Amino acid sequence: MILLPCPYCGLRNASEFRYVGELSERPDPNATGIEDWRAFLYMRDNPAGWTTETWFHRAGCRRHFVVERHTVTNEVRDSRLPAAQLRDREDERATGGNVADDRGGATY
Amino acid sequence: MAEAAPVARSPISPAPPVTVEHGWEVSTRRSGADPRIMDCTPLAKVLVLASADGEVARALGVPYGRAAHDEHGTLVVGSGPGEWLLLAPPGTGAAVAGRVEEVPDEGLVSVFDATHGRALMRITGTRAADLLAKVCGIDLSEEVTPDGAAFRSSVAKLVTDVVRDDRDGERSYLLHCERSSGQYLFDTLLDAGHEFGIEIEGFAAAEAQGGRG
Amino acid sequence: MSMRLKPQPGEVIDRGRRFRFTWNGEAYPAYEGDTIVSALAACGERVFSRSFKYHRPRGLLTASFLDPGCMVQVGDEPNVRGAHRRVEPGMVVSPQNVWPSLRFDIKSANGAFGRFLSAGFYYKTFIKPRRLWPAYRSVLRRFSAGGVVSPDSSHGYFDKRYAHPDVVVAGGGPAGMAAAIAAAEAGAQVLLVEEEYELGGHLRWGNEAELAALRELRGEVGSTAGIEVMTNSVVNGRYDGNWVAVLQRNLPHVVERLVKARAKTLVVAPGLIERPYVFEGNDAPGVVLSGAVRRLVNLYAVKPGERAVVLSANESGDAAAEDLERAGVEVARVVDARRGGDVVRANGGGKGVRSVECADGTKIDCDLLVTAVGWTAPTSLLNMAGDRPVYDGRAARFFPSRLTEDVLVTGGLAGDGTLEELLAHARATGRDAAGRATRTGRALRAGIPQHADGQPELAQSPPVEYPKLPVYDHPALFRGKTHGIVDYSEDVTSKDLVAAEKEGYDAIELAKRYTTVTMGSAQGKLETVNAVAIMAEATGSTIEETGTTVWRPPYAPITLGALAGRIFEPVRYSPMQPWHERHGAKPLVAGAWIRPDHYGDPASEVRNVRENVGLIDVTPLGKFDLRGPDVPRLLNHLYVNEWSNLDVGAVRYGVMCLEDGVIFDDGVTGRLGSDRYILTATSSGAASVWEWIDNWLQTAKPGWRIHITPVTTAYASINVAGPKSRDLLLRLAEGVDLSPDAFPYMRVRTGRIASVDGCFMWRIGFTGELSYEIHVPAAYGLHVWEALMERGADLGVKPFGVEAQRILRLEKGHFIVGQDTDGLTGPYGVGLGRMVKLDKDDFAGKPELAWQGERGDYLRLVGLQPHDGSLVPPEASQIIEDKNGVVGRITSSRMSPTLGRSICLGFVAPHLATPGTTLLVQLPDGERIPIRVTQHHAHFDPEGTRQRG
Amino acid sequence: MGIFNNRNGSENGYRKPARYSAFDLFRRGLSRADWPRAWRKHDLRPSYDVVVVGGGVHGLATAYYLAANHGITDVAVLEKGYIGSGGSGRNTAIIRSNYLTPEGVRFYDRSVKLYETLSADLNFNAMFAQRGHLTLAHNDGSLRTMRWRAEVNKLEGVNSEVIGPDEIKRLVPYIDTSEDVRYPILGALYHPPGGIIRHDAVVWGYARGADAYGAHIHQNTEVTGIDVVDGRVGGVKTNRGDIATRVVVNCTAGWATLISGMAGVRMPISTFPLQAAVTEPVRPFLDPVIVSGTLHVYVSQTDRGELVFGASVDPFTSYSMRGTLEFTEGLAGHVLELMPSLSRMRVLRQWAGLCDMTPDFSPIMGTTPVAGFLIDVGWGTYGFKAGPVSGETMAELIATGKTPELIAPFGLDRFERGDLMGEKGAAAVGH
Ligand SMILES: Cc1cc2nc3c(=O)[nH]c(=O)nc-3n(C[C@H](O)[C@H](O)[C@H](O)COP(=O)(O)OP(=O)(O)OC[C@H]3O[C@@H](n4cnc5c(N)ncnc54)[C@H](O)[C@@H]3O)c2cc1C
Ligand SMILES: NC(=O)c1ccc[n+]([C@@H]2O[C@H](COP(=O)([O-])OP(=O)(O)OC[C@H]3O[C@@H](n4cnc5c(N)ncnc54)[C@H](O)[C@@H]3O)[C@@H](O)[C@H]2O)c1
Ligand SMILES: Cc1cc2nc3c(=O)[nH]c(=O)nc-3n(C[C@H](O)[C@H](O)[C@H](O)COP(=O)(O)O)c2cc1C
Ligand SMILES: [Zn+2]
Repeated sequence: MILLPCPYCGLRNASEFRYVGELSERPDPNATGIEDWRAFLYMRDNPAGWTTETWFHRAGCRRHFVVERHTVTNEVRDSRLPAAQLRDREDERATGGNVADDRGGATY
Repeated sequence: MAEAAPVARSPISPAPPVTVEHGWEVSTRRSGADPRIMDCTPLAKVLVLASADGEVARALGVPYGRAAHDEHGTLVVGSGPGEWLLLAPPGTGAAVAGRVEEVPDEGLVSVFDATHGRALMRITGTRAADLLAKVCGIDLSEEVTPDGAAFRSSVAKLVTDVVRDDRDGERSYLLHCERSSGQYLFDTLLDAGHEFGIEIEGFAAAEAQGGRG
Repeated sequence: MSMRLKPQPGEVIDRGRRFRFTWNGEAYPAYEGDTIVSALAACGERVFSRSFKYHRPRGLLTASFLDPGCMVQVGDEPNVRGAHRRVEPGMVVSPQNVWPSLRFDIKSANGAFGRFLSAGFYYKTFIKPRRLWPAYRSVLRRFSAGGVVSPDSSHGYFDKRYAHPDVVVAGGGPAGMAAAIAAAEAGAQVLLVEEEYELGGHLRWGNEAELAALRELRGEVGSTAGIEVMTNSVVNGRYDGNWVAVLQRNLPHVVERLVKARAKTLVVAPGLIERPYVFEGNDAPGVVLSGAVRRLVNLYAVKPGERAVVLSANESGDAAAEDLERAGVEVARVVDARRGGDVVRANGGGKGVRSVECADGTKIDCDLLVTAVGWTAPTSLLNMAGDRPVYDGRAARFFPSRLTEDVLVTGGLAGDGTLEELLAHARATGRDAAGRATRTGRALRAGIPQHADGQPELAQSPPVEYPKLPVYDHPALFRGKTHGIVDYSEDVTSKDLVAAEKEGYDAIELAKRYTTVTMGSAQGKLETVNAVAIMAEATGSTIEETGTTVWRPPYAPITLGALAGRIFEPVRYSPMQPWHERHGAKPLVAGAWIRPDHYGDPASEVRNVRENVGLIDVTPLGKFDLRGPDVPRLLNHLYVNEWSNLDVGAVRYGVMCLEDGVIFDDGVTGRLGSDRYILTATSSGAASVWEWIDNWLQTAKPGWRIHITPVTTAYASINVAGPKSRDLLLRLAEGVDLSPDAFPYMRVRTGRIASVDGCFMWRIGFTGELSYEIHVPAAYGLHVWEALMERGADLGVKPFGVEAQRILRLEKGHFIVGQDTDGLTGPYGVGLGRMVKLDKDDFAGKPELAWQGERGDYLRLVGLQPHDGSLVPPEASQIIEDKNGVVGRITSSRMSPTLGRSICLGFVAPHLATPGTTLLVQLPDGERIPIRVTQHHAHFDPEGTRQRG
Repeated sequence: MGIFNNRNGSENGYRKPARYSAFDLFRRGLSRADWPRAWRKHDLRPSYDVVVVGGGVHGLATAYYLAANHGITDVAVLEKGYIGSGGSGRNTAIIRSNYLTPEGVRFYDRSVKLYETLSADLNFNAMFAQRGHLTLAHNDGSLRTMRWRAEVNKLEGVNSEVIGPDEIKRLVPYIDTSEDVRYPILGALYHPPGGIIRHDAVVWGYARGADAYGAHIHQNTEVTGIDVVDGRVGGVKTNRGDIATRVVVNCTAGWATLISGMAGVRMPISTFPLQAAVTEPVRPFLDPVIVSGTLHVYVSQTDRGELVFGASVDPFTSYSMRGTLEFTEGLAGHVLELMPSLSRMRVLRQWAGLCDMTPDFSPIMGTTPVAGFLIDVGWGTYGFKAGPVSGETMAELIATGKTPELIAPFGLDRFERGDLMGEKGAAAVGH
């Protein structure tokens, strides 16, 4: 079972989390035609390689966070808070230490 | 409207013999077994939500992942980012909540008495960690979860707050979960402890021995 | 005939403990420590099963867990490894796959037809006539192999636990033991796992020096702190994240236990597996591998035969020959494969080998043919870790190629060498494993908040120096000059493989699937390399080019019981559950909740609510406490309707959609104070609603100042419903003015009920009656419920369950999300289009809802009433137009006790939704009955006068 | 006859393959004569009329029906590994037509009909065993869905009915139908024509059939690019060279997004691993296929005596086929809840395949905005059973240029139009 690096709790078993999905920006519902809205709803990049996605630590801190994962090897790197939160806090770090900013990612 | 004084009940049916103390129906069973399990649901459980770096956080003094007893004897648990669980003697919930509410904090602060919404139990003994390792995937070693460590994880597929809170040098864990599954968790721990000879110890019995819950 | 030898130096049997067990209906003696098969072999038995396809008699081959011919039935347990499982007093053991008996098996006639039962036999026959195929099939099925499970076998107590060792060592041979000792000495917590009943690996059947080394290693393992030893246990798989599955088999309290170890490093030291040789007659009883001889003689003191031929290409064969001589077996000839010697075929009938023909033309009478032609590297754990082992032609086996940071290899898998060289390599591996584990452990702890204070010093420990482990040359021997069995469990011959190649199944994976080679119980541990070599020969390519089939978990077959362990399925109960049980409630499993379905008679429960007053336990209703100044913004975002103007004390109904405009949940939300709200969700939707809110607040609107806390079970929730509900509450409520003007419909109040403080109640009506949903601190739930029952006795108060509530709400025409909606239903379809406030700036699903509103061709939820009120069409009955066109369906349907006739809700196509339209419903028996679209969803009190009363 | 000429008709036309029958088997057994190759090896041609990407059941069936029904034989099937190495070789081989929507039922029913005569049509015994298929209901919600399916099935002429616990127990004596278990069984949808098949044989049978008509099956041939010029397909690039063609059919299931991406077509697809496992054989005791949506498990016993298990897809997207321990753990727990007496049966092997999941649990078939680039994807956890009908309809689409009615509801544009299929209720568990 892979481990996911929760920015709050550290590495935890993947079974504690819910996969939310590929990271995608929600379009402005008032400025978006229905076709583009549906592209947002249904279309996926679904790459075989690195992807950026949101996870939810359901059985732990109940926080959403963003990681990069390689969909073939399931390696994980670059765990961080959702962009909206980071923007909101103007680059304030969530916790010390464990929000990886290098590309090395978790070794374990 | 002279009603009988209401009796509070834990979701975990008490092992006989039973008495009522502090308005709660509790077991008076005694046991010195290693390990032993106790239903501590009558303890006051106060939940605090506040900014992780505000005044309330400073006043409570423990970060997420740690637990410590404050000067009032309340066990303050950093149960989540910006989230605390305060455990105190039965009936003291309002007082505990009041103390937190007095702290001036610029951010949004919410204080709940969650006594009724949660179940709380404790397993104690040298084999407590072995027992817990059967139902919980977190590393229970001294290096990773020493005394005073707190975490939330899945215990027997149930989201549970676990606090390592040793008693008189003896390994002990508090387990705190949503009330309706309290009986499930208690039964599961009993089953897991069976091979070690686990016994139930009543809440009242602990009181009598001076150790609170 | 006893084949038991005098005591051997390394024997594992306890001659002081002798007992009997049953084999094939007869009693046999055994010593403690014997395996089932060693005990039988000691009594001269040679045939333990019949083969899968040809029903050929099979005996010992490897004398280990893998032994394909030694699968037996023990009591109600099928497929027991008879050459591994220790025999116990009174054990009842029987052969499998025999009919009518082990000695005379009718299906062995298949053997004679072997040449017609060639590769792909089934695909080429029984094609026509098609109608006979089921009959053929049922005959073929009788030929399936394996033991028997009975419908009433007991489940047994299986268990699991987690472990977080620094180092897991797979394999307790000399290499594994030395690695474990070195790792533990370097400070690591080590889990040392050995598949056999004792540590020692091949040293156990070794000479005096090897036995001495064994004693020393065992002693060191015992005296080194930090090593947990598991024997008769197996490392069963290595999964992503070094998640290592270990099956423990010999425990006192449980049948088996699965240990799930998050290994910081895994040391793989499984040694080597001896490979069978392919030639004609290689599966006859009496053809055995050298390892089997060594085990039989040295561990179990069993004489494997009387007169032997040994085909040896290595030390193991030579040592087996020595063992045989020592055991008094006449070694008629040692055929040295290193000098070009070879055997061509083994002759003999069902009872076993009678003679062997050698390549030089000689024919030797014997009852035992021992082969020692080489090794298979059990690389499967490495493959699971992403390694692609490479074939080394000189050593004629595979070696690891690229290992990850967290997996190390030592022992026979890494190379050859003397015992000393091997132990030195293993010790270095152990030290390296410990060092890597320390680094991983530090990195791991650094991520955990309570450890985040001090930055971990990731000191660069110097790289461990590995002593060189030589690799010895070994002749590449796979198949001799004749054809024979490649896969013993599947009865696949080398001829089958060659035929498969000719037919185009020329890739090893295709040949595997066409012939089933490597698909049996040993999963290729015995057969893969031979199969690959034969395919390579057939295609004219090399073993490297041919590749192997994929190794997959589990390393050894594992019981369903061990995989399941204790079954954890959390259940949830309300505080009133003891009362429900005492009062005969029929339980209803509703997700995790166990709820009262009814207390005997739902119809009378309905009538009592309509006439008097009823109580229902609605604790599972999802409840969330929302606080903070931005709650109205959140509500506006979640629900399709308008929430900016909810007054303190007011309650409103809302519908939530996901971004695709499909209804996701519904419920009421009330405002208890200036910035305190309670939001309710359906019991089944509560968890998702909570996550949905968290998602919005954390990923899209982190600036909103809101705290959400689940209070579902902080409150016991009781709906007090019926015309007399106010009278009842008046007797128990304090601090609340219950008069209709002071506490009207759709309002919330806080107060004290039955002397319990901190209650709140709202006037809403799912049942359509005057009703109060009261929420009391959960520990007092039972107290309040009992008080209501007691004080309301003269009012006729009675409990009602979920079924009565379903009927009541259907009479009232309220829909249930998930029952009266489906994965495509939006608010317009259920008649709530007017609620959708498209002029709100933003809310979930807005673009889809705007589009839905314009489109109009969605199905409509309507009230439906069968013309014949005595007929209750089952829910999900289809509404039909013309011949077979589906134009709608019934979503809810009941007999109404209040109205005395059937009532329904259902979906119909838009052109049929006009009230008064008559439609046809098809009943399960095919009959079609007329049904009328009603004016309202509500069949009873559509104006809502009762609930507003 | 459609848009293509049978260019290579003369040299490559129908080659009668060696006949398979008991008699021929006997004859060759006596004479020890070898059987010929079931399909031949070829060099890659510089151009083909039609290039099918993916050598699974969908790709091979498409090639077969193009030739057999429409005489289009200048066809290449490109497979990056060996044929059947994708989902077609990894699936639990369950075949049924008891879907929820009338469109779905009609479509899958056609496939079941084709499967019923497949062995004879292909002269290759795929051992279709119509032992019946039971979908268990553990709560009244799923019982209602079962009834819904039964009613729609009956209207479409498909044999399905809801049965109660007693009848279930009669069909499967090993199942625990007592009421005091965690997930009591309230009833089941019983679908007698459902069953299992020898999945590899279907793949090989189609390959042999397509080969006989002259189609080229290229294994170890990976498509690495697709040429699109002015919105129309011009050819494909492979690791063995380029091919000019005007028609490319994407039949790559789990990899479908990647292939479509090469043509610039975006897809509403996420790839999830789906795992399966098999036990050691025991004597036959289980006839029908059992599925429980609530417990996320399905199980059948093969003619060899093994139990074959599947569950729902892994909880997150991935192209990994390594498999997980969580899968076998969960599976075993659920199987034992249904049949507690099997606790001592042993799991022999577990594996994984990739599933191309769509938002509405229905396939995506037909044309795309790129002319000549066709898709037959979105097969999720249920596409094996659809192989024959998909091949038949895709071949018809290619040959006639018109989308057959059976697959009209499954077009890619339904997502843009907001016209999703309502199959979720019936297909949410893989099988
Ligand atoms: C464990 C499991 C159980 C299942 N159970 C069932 C079941 O019981 N019933 C059922 O109906 N369905 C089931 N399914 C689903 C079913 O297997 C698939 O939907 C079906 O096999 C898809 O067939 P296909 O021919 O479209 O794709 P596949 O068989 O997957 O074939 C696609 C092929 O494309 C090849 N390919 C990919 N990329 C390239 C490239 N770039 N170049 C060349 N070739 C390429 C792949 O190698 C692969 O062979 C199951 C699936 C799995 C994984
Ligand atoms: N294997 C032999 O019969 C044999 C005979 C002569 C010499 N040798 C030499 O001895 C050396 C091998 O020593 P070694 O210590 O590497 O091997 P070993 O064969 O002595 O011991 C390996 C042990 O690992 C156990 N094992 C294998 N897979 C396991 C798993 N997944 N889980 C738990 N246990 C597992 C086996 O039961 C065995 O006891 C090699 O150099 C070899 O050439 C071996
Ligand atoms: C229906 C079915 C039955 C199977 N039965 C067996 C079996 O009896 N023994 C076996 O080793 N593998 C069996 N397999 C699994 C295959 O060996 C193999 O794991 C699977 O086709 C995936 O391929 P891979 O493991 O090479 O990646 C079976 C697969 C399927 C789909
Ligand atoms: Zn977390």
